[in-house]
Amino acid sequence: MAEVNLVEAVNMALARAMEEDDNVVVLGEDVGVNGGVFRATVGLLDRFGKERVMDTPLAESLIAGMSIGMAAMGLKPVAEIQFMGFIYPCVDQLVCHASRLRNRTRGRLGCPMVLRAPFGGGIHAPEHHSESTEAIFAHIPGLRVVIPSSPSRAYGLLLAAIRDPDPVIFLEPKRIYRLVRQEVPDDGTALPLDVCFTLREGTDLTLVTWGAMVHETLQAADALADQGISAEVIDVATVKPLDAESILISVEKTGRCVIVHEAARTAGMGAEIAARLCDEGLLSLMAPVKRVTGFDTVMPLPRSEHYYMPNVKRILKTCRELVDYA
Amino acid sequence: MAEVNLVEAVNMALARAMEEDDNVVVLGEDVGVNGGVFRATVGLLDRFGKERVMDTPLAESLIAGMSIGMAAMGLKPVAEIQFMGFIYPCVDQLVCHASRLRNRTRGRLGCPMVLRAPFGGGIHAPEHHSESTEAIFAHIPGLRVVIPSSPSRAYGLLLAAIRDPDPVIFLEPKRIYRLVRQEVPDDGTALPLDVCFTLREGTDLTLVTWGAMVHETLQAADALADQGISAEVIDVATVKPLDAESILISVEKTGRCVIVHEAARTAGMGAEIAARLCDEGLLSLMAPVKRVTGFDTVMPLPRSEHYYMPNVKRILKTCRELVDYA
Amino acid sequence: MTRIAEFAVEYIQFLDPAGKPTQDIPPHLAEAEAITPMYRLMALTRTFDAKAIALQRTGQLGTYASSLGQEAIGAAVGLAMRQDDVLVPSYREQAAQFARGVTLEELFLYWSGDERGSRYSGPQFDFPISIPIATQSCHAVGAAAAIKLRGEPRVVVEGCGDGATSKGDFYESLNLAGVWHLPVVFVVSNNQWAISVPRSRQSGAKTLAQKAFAGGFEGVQVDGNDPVAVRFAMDNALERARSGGGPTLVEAVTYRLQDHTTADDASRYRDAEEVETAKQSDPMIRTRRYLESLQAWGDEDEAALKEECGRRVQEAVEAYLATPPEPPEAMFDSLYAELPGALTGQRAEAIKENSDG
Amino acid sequence: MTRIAEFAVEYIQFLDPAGKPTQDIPPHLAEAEAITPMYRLMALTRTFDAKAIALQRTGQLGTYASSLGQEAIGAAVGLAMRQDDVLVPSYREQAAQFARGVTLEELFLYWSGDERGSRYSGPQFDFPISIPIATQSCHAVGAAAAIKLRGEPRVVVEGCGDGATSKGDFYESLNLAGVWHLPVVFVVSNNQWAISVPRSRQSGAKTLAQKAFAGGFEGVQVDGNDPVAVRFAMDNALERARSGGGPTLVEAVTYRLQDHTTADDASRYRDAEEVETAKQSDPMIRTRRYLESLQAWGDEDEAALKEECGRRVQEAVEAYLATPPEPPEAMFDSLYAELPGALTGQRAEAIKENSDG
Ligand SMILES: Cc1ncc(C[n+]2csc(CCOP(=O)(O)OP(=O)(O)O)c2C)c(N)n1
Ligand SMILES: Cc1ncc(C[n+]2csc(CCOP(=O)(O)OP(=O)(O)O)c2C)c(N)n1
Ligand SMILES: [Mg+2]
Ligand SMILES: [Mg+2]
Repeated sequence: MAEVNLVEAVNMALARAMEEDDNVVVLGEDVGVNGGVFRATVGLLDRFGKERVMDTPLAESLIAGMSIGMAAMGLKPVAEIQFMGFIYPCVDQLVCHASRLRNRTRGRLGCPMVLRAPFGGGIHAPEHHSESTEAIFAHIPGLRVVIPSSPSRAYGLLLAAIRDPDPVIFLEPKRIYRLVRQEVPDDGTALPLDVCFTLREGTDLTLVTWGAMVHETLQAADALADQGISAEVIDVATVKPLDAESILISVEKTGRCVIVHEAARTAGMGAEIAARLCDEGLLSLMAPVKRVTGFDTVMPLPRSEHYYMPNVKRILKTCRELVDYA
Repeated sequence: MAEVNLVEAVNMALARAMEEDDNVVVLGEDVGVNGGVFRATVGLLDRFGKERVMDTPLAESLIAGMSIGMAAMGLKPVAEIQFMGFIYPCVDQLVCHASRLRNRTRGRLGCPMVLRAPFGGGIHAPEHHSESTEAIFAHIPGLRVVIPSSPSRAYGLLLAAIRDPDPVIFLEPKRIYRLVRQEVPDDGTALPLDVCFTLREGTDLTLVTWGAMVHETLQAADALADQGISAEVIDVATVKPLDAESILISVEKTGRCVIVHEAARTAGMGAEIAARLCDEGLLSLMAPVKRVTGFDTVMPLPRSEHYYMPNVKRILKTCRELVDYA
Repeated sequence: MTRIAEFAVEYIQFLDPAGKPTQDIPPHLAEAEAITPMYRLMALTRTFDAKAIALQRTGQLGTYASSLGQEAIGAAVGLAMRQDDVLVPSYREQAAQFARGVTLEELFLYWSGDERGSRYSGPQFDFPISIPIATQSCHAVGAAAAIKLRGEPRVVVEGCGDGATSKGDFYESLNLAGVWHLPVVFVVSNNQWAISVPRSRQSGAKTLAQKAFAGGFEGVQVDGNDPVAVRFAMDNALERARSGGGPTLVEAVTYRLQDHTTADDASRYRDAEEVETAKQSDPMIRTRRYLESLQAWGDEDEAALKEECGRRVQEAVEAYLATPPEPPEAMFDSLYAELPGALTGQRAEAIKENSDG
Repeated sequence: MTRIAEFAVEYIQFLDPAGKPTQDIPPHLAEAEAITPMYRLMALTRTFDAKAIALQRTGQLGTYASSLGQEAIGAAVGLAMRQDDVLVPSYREQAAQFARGVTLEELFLYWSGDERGSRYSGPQFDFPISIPIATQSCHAVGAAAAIKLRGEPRVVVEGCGDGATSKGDFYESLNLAGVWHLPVVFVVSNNQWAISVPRSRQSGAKTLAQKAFAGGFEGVQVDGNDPVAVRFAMDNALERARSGGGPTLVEAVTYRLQDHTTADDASRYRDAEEVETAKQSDPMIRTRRYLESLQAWGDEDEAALKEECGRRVQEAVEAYLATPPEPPEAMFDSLYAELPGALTGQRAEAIKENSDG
């Protein structure tokens, strides 16, 4: 079994899904002969032909909207938006149609589509190539928003997303596309959507995160362990619908929670998690719920983006604050 | 001094702003001879001419994008999006440009535009005419999001929004467009952006809300008073940037907080407010922070929309829960 | 300077406002058998329309968008399509929807604000009414791409208004249809108004048909109040699409005789005179006159048709009014194929909060 | 059927790839005085370009989009404009930006990922580079509307690529420009590729110039590697716009000789042969040959120009490399005209978190 990195795992899941279901098609800008600007769709054109691997014109609203049309007709389109910074023209089709088609027709028509987009900063890319706005999509009823943080979760979650009968926004943390390699059996096993993954058990503090920040968070947990602090690390993975239950149970045990995300703080997903804790978990809280996040600023261009990104140092500092909290 | 309702106050502010600054222009679908589908722009065409009151083609991305172009050239466009349900094609231009132009050019070009849109449910309108997705915009750094809840605040806040040198999303709660009349002096006095308004002082509980829900919330506060419970009512008004300070101070006093909004619960602005309380205000909390909101469902069509809308009964029930909290 | 590309827009009309042929009608469209079904459908739609407005005025229906004066387009389009073709409609295509098998009761339910009105018992793959202007164009080309991928002899027909032609989605879809050679027909009901914005302020293009050139295919303009012209253009366009010839744009020129919707008051922005003039071009008049000229229609037929339409509409109204609203949990039950665990609590909350207890 | 509208696209070329006139050049464009400034600007741009790629390869610049082979368009467009006209550029219009007075150092800063690279010391109302494809079209028509409102004799020039013509924003802007008769020129640099998608898969339209017909105005196609043709078309279009004649779309046919950006590897998707063929049409070659044929350019001029370009670029590189990065709080300081109170805490936090202490 070969070891694969995250983007290769995405590719593997796409190939698997296309292999097992003729209705699965891939579309987007440069997904064909170029294999995607990050190579996520590489090889698919040769293997499945240009009928099923479609380079579209440069038009994101169209990509979302035509996927809806395809999905309603029984295909399972997996569309790529080249970078999350170019996903905004899709918002209209996603809010007004993808998320509503089943409900609007009381189940007559479904919308089994996946919209994939690489997201997140830290790779010194041009403007608009470093966005993290998952919270916008998490606010929209009827959508699922899924974010893998490792090769195996990328494989299992993407398969689940493609098989799911409803629309899924699948956001891929491109900073860690090639960070680690893992043995991922290509056996078609999907992972459950709608549940968090506990990556590390702990008793003193719960760290909640997703996407690329999982890595900094795990590093922070290691460093905390060296200081004798036992941190539980939860990868939310599916930010919509949110499995608040798992987080509540963890914080019931630890009494402390730090949420880490790259996105801007205000009205980010961290707020929702904190709000759930502040409602259903208040009595277990031994310290304030803190968020280590991007600032409420435009993500700076590459020369200054490191000022914006949450890092291990910031996570650790916040954890210490909570542990030291009266 | 005439008494005006909320939509008339909007109209008054528009006329005032156009009167005092030649750079102010109004544009949108049906804003000219028709005076807007809700009559917010009525009379402006006659008074200021078709150069400054422009019916655009039916194209929302264009309306946002051309406003940016106008604003960069020194005009102060006030664009109307006919209903918030049709604002999504603007998201791209707002996220990628309006919110960034000043920052991107390090102050060389500004973007003094206002995008107005009626929003919210409860008026038995067709699909997409009852949306409340302020949280999406509140997540975007560089924007302001302002929501009036009375004729006088509509007048004062809209004037402030138009005079503001940065982009403002101005959301008008159409359910209360004609609910009450108030004496509003047309004296050009703006209200401050970025601060909450305390509409009612109280000691037992803080009710935080905005838009049309201010009215149900005030009714709930009345009913609570009858029960001997003193509720403070805060109208957030500017949901971005959020004046969390005022809310924190209030909850420090009351120890209890209920947030009321029409929008879907998950990742709504209520979450952000709860998160701030759970971080900076934890020690003052004598009970969980509760949200009375729309459900995480698509807003139902008119026959069932009342199932979705928060109402006085739900607010009261939640308030009682908190007051009775151990 | 070298001329490297040339384009032209043709205009098609067979029946003038008085129902007199302006040119030879192709035999298969000239006969009463071809015309009568369209006429009957137009009459049914008009009856439905009048009833819908009456219901709205008396608080028994929600906001309603009348298709008065535009019925020829829907009738011709709907009847030109095959059953397994796919209609992707806007909100003003009642006649086409009826032709497709959407029931009167379903459309009453829809306009009352009830999701069940879009759970068509008839055409299973027809799209529900799209309210956000032109967004449905993208669905149409997506559906057409699915059909093409599967090699099926089906065609997608998208309907929209003149205002819709200003939207990016409309154009992005034209462009895709052109470059992918998709089996789709775009039918633009140019009724001269987008609420209060007249056609002349909507686009500087002389015709809306020429928008097709931007997508690299043919556009044609027809008299949209002449069902024969619409049917002729549709037959051609559908045949072309079905046989792999790619997309066509059909601009059907008509006039919105009513307010934009029951929430609108068109007298604010347009002259009564213009409306009166437009009434002379009413598609029902010319169609009846033509049928009469064929000796294929008379007062008795008309009376019987009136009676039948009235009865069908009345039955549908009764069935609609007798349909109890859905329970509160309905807003959860079709949101996802299966309700996510995260929402079970809210579903219970909704039931509880909306119970009388 | 009646023909109700006709359209045609013309193609303009004055210099063939060898620099030989293919038709009479209008006198004011035929002379060396008209050509030399364009040639010099093209050379400067090409020198900048080569340096930018070298810097990127050695980790001293961020991702960079080369304009190799497309310099004639920018040079002709930029020099045709008046100072108080407004340029609304995409990311591949270096020559036009230089012509406008954007400095080499600013563009190096920009491509290094530094916001100060868009705080142009020169053209105060020119728009910064737009990365999201075609979004800038809307800004262009908005700016043009502002100019028209004020009755100023200024013109807005929007630049974009062939891929951009597929986007809704592009079309919505064309449509507005047409119906409002705006003083704007849309310049489409059709370099045959949108990353890996060839022009033929981008649109079924035979020319991109004909997209203008959807907006109701003229489109013209020019040889984009012929600076005289581009200049001629631009002079006409600018004059038309300035004198109230409304918009024009200029499709400039060229070829992207380099990878899409330094992050791309074009050999994955296009034949080396195609690129080699395209090199024969290099705009620099034909311009130089033509100047030589006028006896207006020789080896010495060329050597002096090379030296000058090299020196200017080197000076700019040094100034750029000597520019220290901004402090962390810069991300707050131009976000709003005045920092909202709600953000003062975060600003302090950012300074603290990014300090060494
Ligand atoms: C995207 C969008 N913007 C605005 C509206 C509000 N609106 C509803 S109908 C309409 C005019 C549509 O005109 P047209 O396309 O000509 O269709 P018609 O109503 O004339 O049939 C507008 C602006 C909408 N439904 N969708
Ligand atoms: C809206 C949007 N979608 C996708 C991208 C990613 N992208 C950058 S350049 C490009 C191709 C642009 O092609 P074209 O318009 O022909 O311009 P060129 O690069 O050839 O000059 C794409 C897809 C983007 N920048 N913006
Ligand atoms: Mg219309
Ligand atoms: Mg290109």
